[in-house]
Amino acid sequence: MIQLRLFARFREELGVDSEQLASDELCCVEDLLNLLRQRGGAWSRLLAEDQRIMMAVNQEMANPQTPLHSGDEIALFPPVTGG
Amino acid sequence: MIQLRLFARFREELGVDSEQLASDELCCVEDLLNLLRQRGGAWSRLLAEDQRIMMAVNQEMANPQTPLHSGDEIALFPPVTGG
Amino acid sequence: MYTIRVDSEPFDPNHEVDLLRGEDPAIGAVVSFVGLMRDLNEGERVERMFLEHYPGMTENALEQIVKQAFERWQLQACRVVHRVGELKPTEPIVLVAVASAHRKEAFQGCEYIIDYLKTQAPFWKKETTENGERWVDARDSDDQAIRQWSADGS
Amino acid sequence: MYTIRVDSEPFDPNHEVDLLRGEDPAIGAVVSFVGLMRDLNEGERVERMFLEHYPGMTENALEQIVKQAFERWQLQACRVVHRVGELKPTEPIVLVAVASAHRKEAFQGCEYIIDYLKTQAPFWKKETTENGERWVDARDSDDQAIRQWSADGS
Repeated sequence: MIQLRLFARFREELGVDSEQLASDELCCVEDLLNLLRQRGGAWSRLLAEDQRIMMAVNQEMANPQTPLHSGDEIALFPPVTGG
Repeated sequence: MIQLRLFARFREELGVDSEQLASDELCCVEDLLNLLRQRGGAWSRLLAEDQRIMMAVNQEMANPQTPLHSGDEIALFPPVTGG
Repeated sequence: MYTIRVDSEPFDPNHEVDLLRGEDPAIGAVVSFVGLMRDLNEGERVERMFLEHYPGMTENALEQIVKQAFERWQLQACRVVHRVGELKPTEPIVLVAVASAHRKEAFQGCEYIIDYLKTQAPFWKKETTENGERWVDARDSDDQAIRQWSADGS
Repeated sequence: MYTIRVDSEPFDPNHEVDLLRGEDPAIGAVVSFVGLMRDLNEGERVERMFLEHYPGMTENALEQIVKQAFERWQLQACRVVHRVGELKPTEPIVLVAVASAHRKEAFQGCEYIIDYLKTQAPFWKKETTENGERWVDARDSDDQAIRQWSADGS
């Protein structure tokens, strides 16, 4: 299992703060993104290929090629706007 | 007449704060420097060609070619060290 | 020697700079950046702002950025404070204060940290205006800003 | 909108930054540089320092430098305070605080002003150490610093 976390506009528009997902078929973050896009609706819109998406694995910035392992915490969020 | 002013190390080592000088023969700051160098002693040492000298005419930074006129205030000083 | 803090209460940038100076009496130069909440953004009056963050990751990200600055320049001390939660106009959002024996390094270290904070630290701003709530969009100029740090060797 | 002051009394950089912020509620970013008197210079303990200046010309020179910064970058406000007379270790020597809507411009404006102040404003430092008095020498690195401002077009 992996834990998915969503922040800011993603959290609000998807109505999900965090969820557990089976990780057996997920080699990397890209696989997770594709899985979520298949849900359609706001998922496919917010996570579309042409959207700017930031991602973190175990609280470190990651990219679509970052490998996933059971127990990982994966976060998806829009570009950051602090400072 | 022009007024010569000296600051910092120049003022201390020459023992002069300011003095009035006839300006008839002085076309530019270079002429004044040459005149003062002829005084010998600390004057020729401090104002030697290989020394770093800063100069101002009427409280604006100047250079040896800056022209002089009667009534001008000319200041000579070592490189500045504020800030 | 650095301090990083994510704070849900208002903070006083002046006090933080005093603490930075107090850490080392040999400090000769301090460069600081303070980002303040404005009451106007993109032509709309902003009544308040909510700053969301990713607890845990935020602190890690800030620490990595500050460590990279210490590796790149000779810095004596650094203090980063970032506000989260509900903010009112004119309140400080962020302070980055850097001390170094050489002012050029203090300037570069400070600018490097705020540039990376803006693009790499997980904070998100949501404004409440007279027309309702809106998430603040990221700016391309912030992405451009960090590119200079890999392009120039300074 | 700028304020320049040459002060023979100790000043509080924090208070000056507050005054800068107070000048315009639209200010979103402030970059400031504070130079402090250290108790050690070139390996010798410094007991006190005297800062000589050229009254009249000093203010003119600072004003020219600040005006050039305003011409070059979009700045909202600026405050420059420089101490003269007798100083004790840890006292502030100089503050340069700059506000701009864009942080890059605030950083550049602030660094430009302190770089030119160091090489163009008529101040001279004399230190009193355990071995007597000495005039502080100008540093080549300060001359190099201003060259970047004519070399780069930024």
